Amino acid sequence: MGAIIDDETKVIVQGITGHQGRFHSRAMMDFGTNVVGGVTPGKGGEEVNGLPVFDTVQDAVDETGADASVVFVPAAFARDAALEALDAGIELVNVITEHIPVQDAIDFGHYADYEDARVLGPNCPGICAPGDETKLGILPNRIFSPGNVGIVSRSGTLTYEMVGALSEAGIGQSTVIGIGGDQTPGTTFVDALECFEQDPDTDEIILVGEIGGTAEEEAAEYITRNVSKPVHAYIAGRSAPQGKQMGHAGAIVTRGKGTAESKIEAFENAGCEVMDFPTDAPDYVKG
Amino acid sequence: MGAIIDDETKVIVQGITGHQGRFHSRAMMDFGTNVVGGVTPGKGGEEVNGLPVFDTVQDAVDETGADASVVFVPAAFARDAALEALDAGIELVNVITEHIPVQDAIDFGHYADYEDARVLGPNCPGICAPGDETKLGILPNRIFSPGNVGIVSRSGTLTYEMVGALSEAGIGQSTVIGIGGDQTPGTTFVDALECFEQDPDTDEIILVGEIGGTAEEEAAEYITRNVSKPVHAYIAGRSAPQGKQMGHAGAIVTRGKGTAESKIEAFENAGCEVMDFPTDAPDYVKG
Amino acid sequence: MKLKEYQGRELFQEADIPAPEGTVVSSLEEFDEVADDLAYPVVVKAQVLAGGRGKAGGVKFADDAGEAREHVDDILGMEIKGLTVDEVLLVKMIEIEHELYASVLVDRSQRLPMVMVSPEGGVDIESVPDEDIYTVNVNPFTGFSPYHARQLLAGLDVDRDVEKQLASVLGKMFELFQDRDADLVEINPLAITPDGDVVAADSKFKIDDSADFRNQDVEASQEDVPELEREANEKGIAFVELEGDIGVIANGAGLTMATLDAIEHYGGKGGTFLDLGGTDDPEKVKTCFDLLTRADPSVIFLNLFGGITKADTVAEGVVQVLEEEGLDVPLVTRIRGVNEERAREMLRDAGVTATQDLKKAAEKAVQLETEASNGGAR
Amino acid sequence: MKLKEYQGRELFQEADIPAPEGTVVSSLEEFDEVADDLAYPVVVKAQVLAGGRGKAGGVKFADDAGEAREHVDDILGMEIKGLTVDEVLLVKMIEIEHELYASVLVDRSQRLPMVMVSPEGGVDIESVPDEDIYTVNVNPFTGFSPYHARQLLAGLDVDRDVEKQLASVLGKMFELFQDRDADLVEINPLAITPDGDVVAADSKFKIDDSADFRNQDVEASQEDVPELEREANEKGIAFVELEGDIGVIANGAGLTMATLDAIEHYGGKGGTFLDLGGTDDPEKVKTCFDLLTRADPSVIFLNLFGGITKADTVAEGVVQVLEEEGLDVPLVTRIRGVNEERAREMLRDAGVTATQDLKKAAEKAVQLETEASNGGAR
Repeated sequence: MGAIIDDETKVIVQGITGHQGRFHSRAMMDFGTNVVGGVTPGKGGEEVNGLPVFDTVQDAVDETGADASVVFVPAAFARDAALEALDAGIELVNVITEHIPVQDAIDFGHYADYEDARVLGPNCPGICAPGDETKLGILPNRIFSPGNVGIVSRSGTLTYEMVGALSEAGIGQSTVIGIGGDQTPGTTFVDALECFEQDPDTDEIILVGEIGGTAEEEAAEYITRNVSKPVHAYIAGRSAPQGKQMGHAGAIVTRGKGTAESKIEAFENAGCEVMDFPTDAPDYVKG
Repeated sequence: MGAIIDDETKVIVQGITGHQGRFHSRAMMDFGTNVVGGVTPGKGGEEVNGLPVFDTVQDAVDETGADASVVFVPAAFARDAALEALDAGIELVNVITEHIPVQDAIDFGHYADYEDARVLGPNCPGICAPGDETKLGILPNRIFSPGNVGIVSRSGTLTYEMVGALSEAGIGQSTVIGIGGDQTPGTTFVDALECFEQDPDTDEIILVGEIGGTAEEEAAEYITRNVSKPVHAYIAGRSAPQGKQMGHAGAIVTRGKGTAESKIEAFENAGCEVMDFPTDAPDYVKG
Repeated sequence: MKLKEYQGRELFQEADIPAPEGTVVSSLEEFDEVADDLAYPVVVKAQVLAGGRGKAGGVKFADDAGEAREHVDDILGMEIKGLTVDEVLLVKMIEIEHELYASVLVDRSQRLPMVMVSPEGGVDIESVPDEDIYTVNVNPFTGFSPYHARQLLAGLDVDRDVEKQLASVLGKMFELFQDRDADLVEINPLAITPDGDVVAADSKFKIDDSADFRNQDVEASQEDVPELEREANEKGIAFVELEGDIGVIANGAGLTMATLDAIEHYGGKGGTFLDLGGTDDPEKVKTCFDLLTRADPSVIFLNLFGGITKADTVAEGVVQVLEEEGLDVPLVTRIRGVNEERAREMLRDAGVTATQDLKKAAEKAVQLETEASNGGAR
Repeated sequence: MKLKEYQGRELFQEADIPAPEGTVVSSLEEFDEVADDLAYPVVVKAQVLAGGRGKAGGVKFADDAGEAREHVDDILGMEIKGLTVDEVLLVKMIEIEHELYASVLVDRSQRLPMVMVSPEGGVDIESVPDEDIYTVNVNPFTGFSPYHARQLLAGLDVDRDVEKQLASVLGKMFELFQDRDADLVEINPLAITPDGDVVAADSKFKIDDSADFRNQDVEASQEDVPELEREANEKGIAFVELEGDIGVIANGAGLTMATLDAIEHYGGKGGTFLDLGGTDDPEKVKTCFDLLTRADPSVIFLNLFGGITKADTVAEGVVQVLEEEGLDVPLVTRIRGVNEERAREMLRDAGVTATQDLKKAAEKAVQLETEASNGGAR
């Protein structure tokens, strides 16, 4: 059973009639995910990949009992879609869409807190529990293998690197969580660490961070106080010059905080091993 | 130990330098309540009834460790005061003030949900746990006696009637909760029933309702499903003509819902005894 | 505070909610100034805060300026439910293909605002069956979002363009509801014209009385309230006239209702009642007696349970009333609170029935009322 | 989108945040039209999105119209950090008794907006010690409430009236931040005049790039960004110029950084880099190579890990570049993803170093760069 999702998770896809929605609902089903339907306003009654399409999330929940949703709708409509899902009682809203206004993400992130639900993302690749054959989002199916390593990452491609390297070395994963690269993720490192610590199927944890912000430092503090399982960290951006924006907003280095040095030091002080290369993961975990 | 407050509860009074704040902080202390300070912006450093006055709730919490507050500030400033308390981590915000705009009450009520805190009120007399010698609000000290009857009421004076009648008959109370007469109370009958059901010191429950709204019907439904302890109900307004406003907004009878008949029937269906007179309470409870 | 139709229209205009052209006049001179600019045919509507103005002749149709002028002349000064019409709204008559209903109000059980629509507009919403009413709660933290509109309008059989306009109007109604601290924002009928335009053909707008201080730019108007009730409300006293003959003074809405219930229990009928509130000020007590006696009850029943209210101070007020003004109907009192023994003593000394028992007091009040009516004294 | 000072001022004005009188001109003719209406002395300020305009001579003071005209003439057309000044702001010079700092921004760690004030205004906020900076988080669900202002201003030694004005300005800044989807609303200095008036003496305003679609009434201006980066951004490609000589094409911000780190690990230095993102479109690959070669690297390192990205399609783009345009610097590739074996084969056939091992690839790139610089070929 995964730390957040498992083979009981019933998934709907918001924006299922779009290109991404069609493609990835298929890919999720191929992986084994229990996708039960989709939502596109005005297209209720249609079918995509053999799944029923509903006009509203409430209809979808009423008809299918869905408890998770994956949001593929364009950025301008993502706030509406996420709030709709939360209001309809969806417990895990996985927002894949990128370029969502920060204040929209803040709104639906805190609305999830209010509803005692969880948002994963935005601008994230999703979440996968290989042992449950359940995946939400756009993570590539072929790289995963079941096992006992939990991975949480701010970066999509580095997640793939890490998972790929582990699977090739015969080391499987319990749950892989891509929290996304935006400034204000709905699920943070700390949230993910809390889930892994409680998850009986996770024995070791890998955390993939980046320069910018202080989420890694907060994770390190949380590890010191609350995590008993071994955590291995990788931090991208050690060679980045200060003050340069590295491709997305999560990577602005400000005021000497959020540097690679400060993050690496924080993890080392928390007793974590820090890797030099993302592909070195197999050398660090027992598997 | 009371269902919501007990002798560990540390109380601050917002608006302590006003007439009401001074008078009732004194009365609370006389009852035995652990009042630790007060807040009035701009009057930090002063003293009232020997208690320190702070400029902000945050200062008060930092200095005294307060976890409950009683709000006596004028209606126009009550939203600000309640939000300030919730933001500072206060767990129980008891809003005594009446005539607070409904949408302000909605705001701070839901903000309490977001903060996993509790608002009691607005427009309410407060809460009392006689066995813990702890009282918040404006309930009259002299009527209470310790015991095992939990009371929850929408009406101030009917609460006093009920408590007075029980105490005179030698029947004490575990916790008495005045949820207030406004349209959108922060703590509802259902919330109070949940607390009483879990409270080991409460053996029987009295619920005092009124015509208007559907809070009593919801309470009856909740009782059927979740309350094992005996509940006795009193409903004021059986003689009220439909459509007349009975002194406050909580008592508008609309669309045949919210009538005394519908409420009494609901309680009887839930297996509750329904009293004819508020002063008859001693005849119903075992004490 | 209830707003007149034209005041609601003005708020709609500020919020960009479409409504037919219209103007308000309060005299024939004002009408003459605008007569040529009106788009005829027009509807001439009395602006008073009273229901049933149509039946009372306060709403008329006019094809041209001459006819409109006659109607304005007729309607201005008209009395509707005791209120004098001093303003008239003239609005362009529009063709209506379909009438919907839309409102925003507070859903007490969810502690949230609620938006309500119905395909059955133009009639009293209370006469519409539940299955034709669609509602959605809107959390003020997030505001009205397109999904709320989709959920509300799914059951309505309207085309895409009308749906868009409706979604926009509902969103603006919700914002007005929030910005103005409204209790109710209602458009009934919300008209769809043959051209497919969505138009607010009426307005009902009530601002939360507790939030009047945030709406000081809106002028308050006299409501359709009985004279004595209005006077009491101005003095901050809750006052309701009922049909029975036992006048009641109590404190707190709950106890007031319980008192009326107790009277009914013993076969009587509660009449006009006042809520004294949390005061023990003798002057306020006297004001209450003054108001209540003017409503002409055959018995007065004073029932108080004081928290921190002083019973003897209230009794003092009662005694003053008896001494200064006298009272020509029997008075039954039941006062609990600080110094209640002394209060009862004072009252008994003044010849008033005083007990601490609610049931006995109620029974006594009913008995006195029966005697009074049997005695045929009135 | 960054706003120019005068654009921020305009938004302040709409929000009723007080600022000294001012006007914008973009030519001497426009200046002459307003010259007589200005309140002298004035400050003449170049309007460009580049830091250090004061040092560059873009800010000057004038006592009268003649002097102002000269400054306008000087500053218009001036080049500051590669940007031509085509607008000048003229604002009344105000007396300042004290300079504060105020801003609203996003606090990432709390996932909430944050309001920040400091009694140390007029300097770069990063130079102010932490103990002189006061912050408070504001939840968008409730908005800025008076208690936020009380908490923020408790540490400032200002009188009651100034405190009131500051609270009002902070509240309006917060509303602007929300209404405009800002990343940053900053007033520095927030001036207090000798008369005790609070005035915004500058504006720094940045709208969230992702929310530009909700701010289409605001005109975007050229920013102080290198030519190639600007061109790349217009094509939706993240592009950063660094000092090293190994040009990098990777996908995803994380992997891009990891690639630069790997280069540094082996003693090299990453140069200009591009983020290809999630595409495998050969045309996009060609565009990336075009942009990167124009930045003149001595080696190119292509490092991709595809999720659903097709490695062979990317390789196809690379081969086309080699065949059509040629490449006069060495290329090292490491591509993982769908059909990666076929991709490596295609690349090797084209004479390109192709591996699946990140470390080996990085080491090779550094080695080639060292050879290139030692060989003195450049």
